[in-house]
Amino acid sequence: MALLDLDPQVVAKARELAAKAAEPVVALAKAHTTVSVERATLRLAGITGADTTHRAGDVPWVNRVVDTVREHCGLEHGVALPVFHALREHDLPTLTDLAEATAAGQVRYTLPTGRDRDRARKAATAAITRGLRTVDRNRAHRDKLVTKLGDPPRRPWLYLIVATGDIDEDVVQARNAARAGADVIAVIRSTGQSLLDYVPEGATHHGFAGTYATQENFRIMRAALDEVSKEVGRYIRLTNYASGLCMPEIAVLAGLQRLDMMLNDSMYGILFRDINPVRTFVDQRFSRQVHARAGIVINTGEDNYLTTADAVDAAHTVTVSQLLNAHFAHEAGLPDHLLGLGHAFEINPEIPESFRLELAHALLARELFPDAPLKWMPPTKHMTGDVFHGYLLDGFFTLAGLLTGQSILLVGMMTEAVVTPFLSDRDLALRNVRYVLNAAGGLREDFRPAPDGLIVRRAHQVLGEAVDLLGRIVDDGLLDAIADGTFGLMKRPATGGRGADGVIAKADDYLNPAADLLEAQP
Amino acid sequence: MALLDLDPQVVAKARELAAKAAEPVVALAKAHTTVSVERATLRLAGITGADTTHRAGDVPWVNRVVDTVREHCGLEHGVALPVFHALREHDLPTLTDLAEATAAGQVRYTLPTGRDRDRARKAATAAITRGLRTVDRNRAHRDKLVTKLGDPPRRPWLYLIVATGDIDEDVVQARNAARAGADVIAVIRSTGQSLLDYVPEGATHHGFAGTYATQENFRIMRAALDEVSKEVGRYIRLTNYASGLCMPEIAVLAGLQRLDMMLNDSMYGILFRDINPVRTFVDQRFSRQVHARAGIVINTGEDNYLTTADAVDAAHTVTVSQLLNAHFAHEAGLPDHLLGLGHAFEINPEIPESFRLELAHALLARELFPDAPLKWMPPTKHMTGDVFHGYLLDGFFTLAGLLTGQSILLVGMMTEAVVTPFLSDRDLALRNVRYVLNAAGGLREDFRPAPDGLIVRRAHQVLGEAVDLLGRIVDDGLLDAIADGTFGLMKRPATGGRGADGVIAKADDYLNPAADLLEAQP
Amino acid sequence: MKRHVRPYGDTTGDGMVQTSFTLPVPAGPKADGAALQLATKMGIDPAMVVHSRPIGDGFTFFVVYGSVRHIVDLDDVRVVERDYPLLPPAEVNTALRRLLRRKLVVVGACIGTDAHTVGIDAILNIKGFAGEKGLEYYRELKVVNLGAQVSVPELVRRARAEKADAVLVSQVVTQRDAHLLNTREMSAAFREAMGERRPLLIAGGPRFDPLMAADLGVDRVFGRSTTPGDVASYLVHAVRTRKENP
Amino acid sequence: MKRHVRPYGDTTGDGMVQTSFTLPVPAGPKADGAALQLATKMGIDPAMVVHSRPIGDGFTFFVVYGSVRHIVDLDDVRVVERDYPLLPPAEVNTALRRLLRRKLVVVGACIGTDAHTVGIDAILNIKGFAGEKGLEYYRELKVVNLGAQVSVPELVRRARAEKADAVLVSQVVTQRDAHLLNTREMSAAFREAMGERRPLLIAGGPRFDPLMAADLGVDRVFGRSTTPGDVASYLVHAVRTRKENP
Ligand code: B12
Ligand code: B12
Ligand SMILES: Cc1ncc(COP(=O)(O)O)c(C=O)c1O
Ligand SMILES: Cc1ncc(COP(=O)(O)O)c(C=O)c1O
Repeated sequence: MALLDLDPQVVAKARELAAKAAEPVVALAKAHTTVSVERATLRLAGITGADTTHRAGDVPWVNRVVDTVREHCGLEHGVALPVFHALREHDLPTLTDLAEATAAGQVRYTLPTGRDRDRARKAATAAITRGLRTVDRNRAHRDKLVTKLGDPPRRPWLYLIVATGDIDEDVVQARNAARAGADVIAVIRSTGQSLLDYVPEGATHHGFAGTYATQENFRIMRAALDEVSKEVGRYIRLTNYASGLCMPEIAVLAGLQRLDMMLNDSMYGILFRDINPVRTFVDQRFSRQVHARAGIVINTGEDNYLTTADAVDAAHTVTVSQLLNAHFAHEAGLPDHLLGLGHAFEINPEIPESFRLELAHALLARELFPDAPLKWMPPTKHMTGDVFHGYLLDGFFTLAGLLTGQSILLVGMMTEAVVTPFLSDRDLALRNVRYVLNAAGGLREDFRPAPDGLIVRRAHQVLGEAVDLLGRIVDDGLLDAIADGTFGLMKRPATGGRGADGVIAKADDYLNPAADLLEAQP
Repeated sequence: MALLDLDPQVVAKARELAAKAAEPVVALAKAHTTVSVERATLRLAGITGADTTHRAGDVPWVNRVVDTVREHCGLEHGVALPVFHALREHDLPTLTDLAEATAAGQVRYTLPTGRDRDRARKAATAAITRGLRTVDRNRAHRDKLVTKLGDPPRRPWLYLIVATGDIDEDVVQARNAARAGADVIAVIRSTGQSLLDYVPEGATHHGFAGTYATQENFRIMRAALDEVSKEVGRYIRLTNYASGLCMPEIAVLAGLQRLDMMLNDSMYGILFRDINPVRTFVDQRFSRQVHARAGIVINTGEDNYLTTADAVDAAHTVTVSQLLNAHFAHEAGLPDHLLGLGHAFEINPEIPESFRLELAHALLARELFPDAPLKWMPPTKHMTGDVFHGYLLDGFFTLAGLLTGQSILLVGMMTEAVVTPFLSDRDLALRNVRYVLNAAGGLREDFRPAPDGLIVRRAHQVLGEAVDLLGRIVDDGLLDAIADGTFGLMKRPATGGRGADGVIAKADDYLNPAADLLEAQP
Repeated sequence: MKRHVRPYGDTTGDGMVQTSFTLPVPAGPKADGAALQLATKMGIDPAMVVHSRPIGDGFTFFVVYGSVRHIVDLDDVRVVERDYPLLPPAEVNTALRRLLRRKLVVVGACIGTDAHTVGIDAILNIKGFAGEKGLEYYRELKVVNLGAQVSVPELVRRARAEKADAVLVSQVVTQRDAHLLNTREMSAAFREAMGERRPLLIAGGPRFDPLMAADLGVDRVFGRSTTPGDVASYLVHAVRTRKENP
Repeated sequence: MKRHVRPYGDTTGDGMVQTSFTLPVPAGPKADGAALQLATKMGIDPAMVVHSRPIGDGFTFFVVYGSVRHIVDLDDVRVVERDYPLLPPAEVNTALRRLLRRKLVVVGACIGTDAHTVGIDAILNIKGFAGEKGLEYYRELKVVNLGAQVSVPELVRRARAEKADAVLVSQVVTQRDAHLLNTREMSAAFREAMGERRPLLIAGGPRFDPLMAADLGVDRVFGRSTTPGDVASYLVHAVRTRKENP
């Protein structure tokens, strides 16, 4: 039931402008590849493991191979042809053998032509198809488990973070959280990972404020959650981050290990990790295609803007970003029901009527994206060491989520301003959420924003400002808007940022069977 | 704006039945006096102080005199005539001198007749009129201070408890509470006081879980609050308890020391202190007449029922009691705007939709008594040692109060289940309330219980059950209903309870100028 | 289970605790330092003062997080173990009949100025607590519930008159140690009045530490969340012990 | 103000504190006893375990209230006193010009993998913090803000290139003592690279203890709620001190 009486023409206009603003960036994304897209391709083709003999520590085989290919024949044609050509040429049984040989300096990569090219393409396509089949099987398996064990009994789903830095402790915390009512477990990554241009290997125990995202950690946690899912009688979803310099690869690993949701925002890496904008948009598109294939819900990161910009002043930038994220996602093949667009309860609680302003913003998102599983993020910026007050604020956050029909609730922690959550914080937080959902579950039926009241007026105002801003972005270009500090006050010029040297303009004969298969997906 | 669509006929019926049920009890109250009513009369006439030489500890002079009068000539004629007759006979300058002489065994009280009677009556009336004038002056002074300093800027007013047992520590806590936002300070009494058949004297420092109500403690606290009122720029109200065996005297002391609100319930003493029902109803009527004269807001105690009975099952008993309390109050001369009828947020928070049920109950009270300054009491019974969760519950309690337009909010304490409040509990609690009132102040405009929704249905149901119960009470008699455990599950037969021997049937020539003057008040 | 444990924040052995308190000092760096000193004395090291807020001019409220040095030695934990079996009502009745050949008389009260009867009623009234019926439900128990605010002399008088085998007192108010003072006064009065022939004395209430029985001069102390069954089973055990070691 | 103080619940000297923690033991009387033991070791005596709640099978969460024995000796409180005057921007500028006859160069960064720039931006950016303009606003300061996730070698390189007089680093993430490790690594690198001629080193972040400066090898540490004015005034003071005792 629509409560805000939004003008459908204004809404349509907003979507149109977003599409227009996104267009040049999509073109850019299609015209380039990146080292990580190429590595992701090889991961789909079956390369796993790392070179443990390297002096700088473990180097994943995919990095060794892609770096070498780049050196030998460039990446503008894609990595698939040189690699599968070399495999056949050297008559090696597996890609791992090829990688080892590469490390030993025994392989010289070249771009095959003629029949060699056809053969290499076929072999590559076959290998990658096998990889995608694993992804498909995981998706089907998830569907089966959901059918068997069931979805959470109610909306919003409760999303909890674990962040000990040690996968084994994470498992303890995740299991307990699930038993206490969590529906989704997110394993936060170690602070440094997003800037690594490789994906670490194996089970890890020494992250800072988070645990490394590795294929093995994914596997361990998914297995633990499968176990606890059975115990609690509902399918517990697992989340990680497809972001940073290895976004495409992590998306692939998520598909291979049956993760269920991924943090994946079109601009987060640019704004908050100072990653090169072009690199990000290219990696984004590929990773979203993988998510679409894997049936993984993406979570976008608009909440972050409100930690660096003011949640009232910048409310419309959230709306603009949601519209852009939604467009980029659709373009990459993600349907609405996989669009966990983000937004957050971050208004300064000292502001008069702050709670009602939150309701206005949250309701606006709800009514703009009625079919998307919106992800509602708790207060962080205005949390303080007063954990009692923080506990209260988190309760009102949940209430706002409930009144405005949010889909996924990231459960707030009273220790937000103090430490990464304790075991007990999570338990207390779930008790908090449960009280609110249980005690006021049906209150939505009694919530009718006054037609000309503060909430309705505010929502209209924010939408209006969003349309205006989108107009300006269409005129100036999205990359310029980002450079100007439009989002989260972070100024990121298109030519700056990390990982720019990992972007490669595609040659005309660029070939990537993974990209082709994903592009062709229904 | 009426949200519940209550049937005015049902409401009228409820009020009529309450009046009918109260009738025999009012008659009973009119036909009797009590030792405390007589002592209160003497306090109005000017007796203060205590016999400090008595071996059983200090005995207030009023007790010495009334006990002696009772011994000498009974109390059925009232204490005024024998006392003022003796004063003249013994040619003593003041009542205190008379009291001293009484203690020394030098006075023999008799009931004067003829001209002696007239003279005694006149003298008594003059003295008591002086006492009432002090009460009137205090009322006027309060009005002046309120005009000058102002009322709290918004509803609900915030009502805070101090309960250290030591009046000096209470002052520290009360001052800090006022600075932190409290509008009303209530000094809780020591656990034992309500069963004392005298009012202690002087400043006290050794109460248990509360501080003794004494005239001096009243004075100290009122003076401290006058000071802090100036500092904070609004008139801070002071509350105490006109209940227990000395209810009428405490009412008088409250009037003399400019207290602003008093806990004063028609049945609390019976139910929760096992005080004799007749004693209570007689003391009640007199004390309420005093409150009416003094412009003191009474606070009734329906919240207590929900600590011994279940808040859902017994919701209608709260409504019934409010209707009775309102009727008794009107009959004693209290206008609606002095009727702080009580109710509470005491539903088990584990019950589904508990918050919405609270809204239904609170809204029912609001719509039944639109002009009464309703007092909304926080959760206590279901508070536990989990102070974090308690802090959250208190926040939702405030929200319910705000959504349903309650007038006075007793601020809940997170340590409810642990200790009498710490200084910091009060500060945290006020921070809690302020957040809710500030952040969601206008949310009432968006709260529209669905016409056939849970809230409306529940309110109608409770009102219906209340009318049914009132019907049964009219049939069986209120005293029998009390004996049967109708209220708070406490069974209190009319002949049982403490203080019964302090009840005296009035003789035909009973005279009490205080009662007459109060009865005659506009 | 390991013998030695430490508090658990998010990693085994991290020792993390949260604490809050008010100091009577004006807010400021000195106050924060004072809070840190206190936390350190409590064994929290390193301690983080994560919140400090003035209360009026002379007080500051703090929230502190940090790791406590202390190690809990589980072998050293003293608890009042239930040294008797939990019996269903039927078995309580059978045992009592066999032991006494008459009903066991229980007198209950809230003593002193305490008027919190909900707790003792939960133990005594048929309605009971946590799904268990109260002692009135037991055929072989005679229950006399004196209610609230019963003075100690009155309690002794009634216990004598009823020939009580057991006296159950409840104490909920703890400010200024009211519960301890009242209970000690009560046990002393029974000792004085009856010496060795005094009834079993049982105290209960949410803030009692069951380890304090001897100190309070009573036979047993029950804390929060006690159920009627706990008490009934204890009564059987105590009567049996008294009989076996008169 | 008195020298010796205790926590204040509702009465002077009552010593009341609240604490909460989790122990890796299954819920039950034994767990409550363990909590009591820990509280006692913390000096809370008597302690009341007012809440205990199982978290999964192997953990129990507790809330404990009680009175701590410890006495805070205010004379013993060590704080980093502000040993320099707080100057308004104009005076900072005048003083710096007089002292240096050129702009003072400040290089700021979030080092290690920390990406929390809001805090250092609050100090450096014109926009400032708590109503005070940031260091960029000061005419006599040249501010180079390197942003987030700057590696230590990179920081040293840039500081050298910019001829930094002062290097300001921010550390917000504290898990596994990341902030301490990174800051020590940073100060060691500057010592190594420049010896005595290293720039002033200033660390800041919400969980730093200002007492740790020496231990971390930096000149000054700023904690939560620092304002730009605090830092600017300190810079004047430090430059003057360096000049006076070269
Ligand atoms: C209900 C209640 C009341 C009711 C009591 C009604 C009644 N007839 O009992 C009313 C409203 C009348 C009341 C009044 C007061 N109360 Co009151 N009240 C409470 C409240 C909300 C709940 C207590 C309760 O019923 N618990 C439920 C029962 C089942 O639990 P229980 O008592 O712990 O009992 C269990 C065990 O302890 C054990 N047990 C208890 N007794 C016994 C005895 C034996 C022999 C055995 C074996 C076991 C046993 O078994 C029970 C079942 O498991 C508490 C706060 C809270 N949430 O705890 C405050 C509280 C107890 N009250 C308090 C106070 C101060 C008062 C007042 C003095 C102040 C005032 N508010 O005016 C007055 C005066 C009372 C007086 N003279 O004693 C304080 C006590 C502070 C302290 N620690 O010293 C509390 C903690 C609130 C607070 N934080 O200020 N109160
Ligand atoms: C905003 C924020 C973010 C933003 C940062 C945006 C940005 N560009 O800065 C985003 C969303 C990107 C983010 C990400 C993460 N965050 Co973060 N974040 C916060 C948050 C909500 C607020 C921090 C803040 O801005 N405070 C406001 C500023 C003004 O205060 P301040 O930093 O204390 O600075 C003041 C003083 O300390 C001092 N100061 C600070 N630095 C310096 C330096 C100098 C030289 C001087 C003189 C003074 C000084 O002056 C400032 C003004 O007074 C806190 C929680 C909280 N409420 O505190 C978590 C928090 C800091 N984040 C945390 C974590 C773990 C992360 C992540 C690792 C995990 C995740 N959530 O994915 C990521 C990765 C970040 C990374 N690689 O470092 C944890 C750290 C836990 C710990 N103690 O170890 C916190 C505490 C949340 C939590 N409880 O888990 N975060
Ligand atoms: C959308 C999004 N992506 C990624 C991250 C995580 O950051 P990193 O990529 O540094 O692990 C976040 C953090 O909250 C986020 O919101
Ligand atoms: C209406 C009413 N009167 C009196 C009291 C106080 O009790 P006592 O009279 O024992 O001081 C209360 C306690 O909350 C109350 O609600």
